[in-house]
Amino acid sequence: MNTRASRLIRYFLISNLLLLVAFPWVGEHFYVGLVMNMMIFGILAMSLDLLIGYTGLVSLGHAAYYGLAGYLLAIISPESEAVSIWLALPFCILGTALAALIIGWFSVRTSGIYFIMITLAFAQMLFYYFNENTDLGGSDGIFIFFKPSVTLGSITLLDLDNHIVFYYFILVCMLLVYFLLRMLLASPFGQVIQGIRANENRTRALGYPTFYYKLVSFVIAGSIGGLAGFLEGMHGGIVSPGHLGWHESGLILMIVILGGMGTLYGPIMGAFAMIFLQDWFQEITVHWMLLMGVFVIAVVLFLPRGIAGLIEDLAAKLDKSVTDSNRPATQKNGESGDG
Amino acid sequence: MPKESRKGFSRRSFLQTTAAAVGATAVGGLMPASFAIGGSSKVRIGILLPYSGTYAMLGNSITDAFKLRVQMGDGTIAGREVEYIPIDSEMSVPKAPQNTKKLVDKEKVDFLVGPVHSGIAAVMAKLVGPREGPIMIVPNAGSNAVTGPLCADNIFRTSFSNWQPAFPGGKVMADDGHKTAITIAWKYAAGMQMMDAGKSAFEQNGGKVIKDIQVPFPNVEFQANLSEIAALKPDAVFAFFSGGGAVKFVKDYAAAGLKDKIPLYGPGFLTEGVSKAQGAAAEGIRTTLHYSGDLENSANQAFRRAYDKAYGKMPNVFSVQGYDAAALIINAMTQVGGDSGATGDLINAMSGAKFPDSPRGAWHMSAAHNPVQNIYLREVRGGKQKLLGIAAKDLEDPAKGCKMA
Amino acid sequence: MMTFFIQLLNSIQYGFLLFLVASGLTLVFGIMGIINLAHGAFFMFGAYLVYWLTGVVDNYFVGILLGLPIMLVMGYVIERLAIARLYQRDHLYQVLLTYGLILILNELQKILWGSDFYSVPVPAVLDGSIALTETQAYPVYRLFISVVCMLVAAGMYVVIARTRLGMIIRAGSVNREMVQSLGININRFYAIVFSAGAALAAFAGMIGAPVSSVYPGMGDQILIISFVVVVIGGIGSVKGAFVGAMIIGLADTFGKVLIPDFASMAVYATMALILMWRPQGLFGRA
Amino acid sequence: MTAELILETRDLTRTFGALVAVDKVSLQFRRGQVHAIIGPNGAGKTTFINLLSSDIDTSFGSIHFNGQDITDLPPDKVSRLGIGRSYQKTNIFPEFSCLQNCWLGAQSRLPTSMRFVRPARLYDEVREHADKALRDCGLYQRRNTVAAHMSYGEQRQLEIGMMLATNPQLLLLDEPLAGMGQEESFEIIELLKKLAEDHTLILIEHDMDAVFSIAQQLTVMVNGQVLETGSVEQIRNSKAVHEAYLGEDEDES
Repeated sequence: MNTRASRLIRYFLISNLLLLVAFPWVGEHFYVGLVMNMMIFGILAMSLDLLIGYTGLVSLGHAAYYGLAGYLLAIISPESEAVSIWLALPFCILGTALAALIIGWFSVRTSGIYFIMITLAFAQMLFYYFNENTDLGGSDGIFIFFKPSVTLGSITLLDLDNHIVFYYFILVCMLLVYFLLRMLLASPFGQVIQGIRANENRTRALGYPTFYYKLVSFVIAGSIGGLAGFLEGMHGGIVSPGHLGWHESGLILMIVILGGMGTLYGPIMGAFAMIFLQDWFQEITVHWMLLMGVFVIAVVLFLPRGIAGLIEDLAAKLDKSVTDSNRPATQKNGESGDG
Repeated sequence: MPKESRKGFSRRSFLQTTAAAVGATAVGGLMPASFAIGGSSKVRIGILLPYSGTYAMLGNSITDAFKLRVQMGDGTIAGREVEYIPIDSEMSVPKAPQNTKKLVDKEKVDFLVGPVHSGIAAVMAKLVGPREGPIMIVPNAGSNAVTGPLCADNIFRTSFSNWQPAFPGGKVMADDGHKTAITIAWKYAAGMQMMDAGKSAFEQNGGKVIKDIQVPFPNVEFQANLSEIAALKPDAVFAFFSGGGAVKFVKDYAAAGLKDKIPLYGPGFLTEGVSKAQGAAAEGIRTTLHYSGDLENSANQAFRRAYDKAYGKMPNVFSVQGYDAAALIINAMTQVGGDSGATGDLINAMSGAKFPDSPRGAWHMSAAHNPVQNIYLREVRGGKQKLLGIAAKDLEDPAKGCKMA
Repeated sequence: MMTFFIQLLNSIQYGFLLFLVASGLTLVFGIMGIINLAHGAFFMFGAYLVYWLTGVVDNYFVGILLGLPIMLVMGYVIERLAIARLYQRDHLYQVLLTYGLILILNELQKILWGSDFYSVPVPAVLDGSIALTETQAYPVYRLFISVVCMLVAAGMYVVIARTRLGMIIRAGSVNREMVQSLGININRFYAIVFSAGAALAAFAGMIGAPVSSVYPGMGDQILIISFVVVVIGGIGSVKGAFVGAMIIGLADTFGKVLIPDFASMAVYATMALILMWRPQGLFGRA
Repeated sequence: MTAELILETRDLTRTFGALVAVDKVSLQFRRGQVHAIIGPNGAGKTTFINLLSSDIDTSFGSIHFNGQDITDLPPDKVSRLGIGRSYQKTNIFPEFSCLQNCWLGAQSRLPTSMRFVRPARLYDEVREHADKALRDCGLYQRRNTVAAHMSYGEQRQLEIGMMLATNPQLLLLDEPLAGMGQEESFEIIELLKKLAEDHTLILIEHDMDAVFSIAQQLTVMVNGQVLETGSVEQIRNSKAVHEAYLGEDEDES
């Protein structure tokens, strides 16, 4: 892809971002809430994309970190007042990072479908742990009654109970995660994990202890998944074993593939598309699963690189037609990709 | 109140007094304070029930009977046409907040009917309870907490609390002369609450539970547990499973040769709506429930005829719960002249509601908004529920933890 | 002691049933490299088909005989229409596609048979039980299941070890080009394998229907546990699936009896331990 | 014969089940020399190289690099000690550009790549190394081309470039000429000659002309064992080698 096409994509993304910024002022209350869900899933999907699309590790247990963070938030939230976010957020993220470190330590030795299954196994163990732990609500789950407070001294910096403030809080988190991951991918560390995805043995032979790089990537992805779970805990106000079930892990995986793995922005779009369609198909017909199934299969067959691939193709086509009509010579290929 | 939901729900009292304001702020000024009023607009009924997966049968039974009850009147609710907005809950707690908000915030329903899953019930109650929202009618989820610590002005239940059908079952088992028993259920909220209730009644009446088997939910491979039962040889077994699990457990129990040696008891869900699938294996199982198909009151006869005519099959207890959910709404709406915006009056009407002629017999609403109802003793004979008598008359849930009770 | 023996019997019997479901899954993965999430849905379809057909023809065995060709055709058509387009692509797309298939098959089941629970009566000839202790009997039908599973296992062993088809299967799971160089139409071969896998899953559903019951969503649970079996055994290894099924049968049964508080985790903990020890499964190729 | 020892194997053995692929190989490699290993297919040459680079585990015996026992080190450690290798079957990052391929090699010489903030492209020392490797292997002009889009010969060059980017002392080259045309081979041979000026090379190669034109030392392996080892002249004149190997080889090719 040439630089002009990638610039087109950048414009497209920025205009989408502007729509997101404006949305709370024009959207219905319910849809503002729905978009919050989408953004949370966008964060979750990006974190999984770091594993699938950039490190080559397909995890089918990623919801474990999402749900675990929710449980940690429920545990640290006191009975009758809001917990400080300065306490809750590090607690939840470090907690999930620790879990990811332990699970990753055992998992990243395996690869391919064995990795898929061992991550699933650990997630299922967590699922059953919470499902049967009656102190934490058992199968019904446990409430998070108060959103953590964002205060400095006695000054309230952000009132997260305000629908709109919370919306922007999530949006900023999503953007931070996006740019954090972009930074990671551009760093020396990012080069190594992308090498692992392309050819792990060669990467090791070049002198990288790939185990540790995969493990660090796994922990980072788990921590960001934890951030998503933290936000969902605040947003939904409940965390249940269902949050860490394999259905949820499968959904995230679908979102990443649907959006286009290895693009970061694709999974965000995948999250928006998947959640929107789930909502919309349900309104159309009681047989909504049929529509969803047909849609998923159609994506696989006709959009091989997911939504991001479609966008790239469109941008390339648009660029070509513009170039063809305006300039006699087609632009020369520059450096590939969009840093 | 079993211990499992204590931490989750005990904060509720604080929530009610203090956080109502928080909830109201959260929705800002975006929510209208009252709902559509007038005889011309339709009454909007939001339904959040499972329509896919293992529990779809429950969702369909409830919804069908709800609609049937409306049709058995004049097809309206207090003169207003009815619009149904059903959402498939997928039995998913993670999706519950969004689904509830959709019905409340977007669809602006007048009444919220659901759910089956007690975790979803808790979410709905939390979202609906603390504010001037639609009135919520629970047509199944039996979690004791819904009309216990979570109880609220605008939350009503037309089904049962898990305690209700299970407690008399334990007594029946003791009255039948059994001294020792094993309880077995799935290890999830409903199963554990029912086993607790059955066990305490059995032991209050001189029995002894020698083992409490909890099967991982929703595992349906029971052989290992059946062998344990066979080895321990209790006088009786008290079991709770429902749906596919109930079919499989009852059949496995019979196939393992236990049926004729160790009688099986349980809350009525063990055989309700599934006895046809269980076939001969279910013969002779005694269960207690707030409904029996062969109740002879005329309301039940009429209901069963109409249901058969409309859907080509016989109703079950879930249908009755859906039927009464509609009856509760119609009754109250009629009293307030169809003004669905008159939330306070509607709540008053529902709180004092008495139903002398429900298919399940007479029942009325308790202070905690749970039915005070007969629990019947039934036995499966010839593939059908046979009513043996009333196991507990006008049984009221203890409603532990409810401020209104 | 007797109890231990009975629990062992339970484990093995459950293991046999798991093997029947998992064998089709491992075959399809080993030969075609397809991670088929719809395997559980095929299992469910088998159960519904035998319920329906037994009702129509009033004979369970005839019901199975009529149902299997339907599943073979269904598997064949799905492979030709959808799966066949994905062989060149990453495994993940197969995962996504078969996930879509689950949604469609679940919905089809709902449309065709509704959401009620059904059961299939145990055929009269097998409807008895053998007393093991004074309280417990063992149903003849469960023994019949074990015998059928053993026959299937033996049949698969013979086919794979002794026949030309088996040779192709063994070769194909190692080296695709080699199969082509043998002059075999690989496309047709894949279609046959996939439809055989679908039929095996459905057959397991059919055989199991009389002891379980037939209900929506019954495929979901079996899917995950079959994957556990396949992965423990080593993907693509039928022998591994057999051993894996027995291990899971034991872990599940004795987990429930010995550590009831952690029973649900026992199966997954077993799998995690085995994979830590042998990352490629017991009989998998590294 | 006086040059210092850089690598030594003692009774190095690797078995695959019943098959002994490398059987008690004890060899010495001296700094600055080109040491070629020849032998028929299946002689265990590639297995031997894989053992040296730690790509596979040793069954028995030991490997010493600059006096240090490296037998049980993982391949990444071996690489970081200064042993680079290329593969018989092209083993590159196909979806990366040439620069990115070499970049990964060069970056591996940073004390650690667990660096998360500063963009990799700002590491000038890495860029210099990568560029040098690209120049040395003759692909500087193609630096932004995606590897998968290049010809087979260029990919073989890149294979060597990636190895060079890691700045190794000792190069393990597994059939660098495999599958190449005459002209391409010539270029690679020139490249190897240039590399031999300041590196130690261990080379597996079937092309005898190439071997004789570059190597100073030769080892002949047959059935996993060392048949003969010595200077090129010694091997040329060895009767045993002629009978066992060189004669056959001429018939074959």
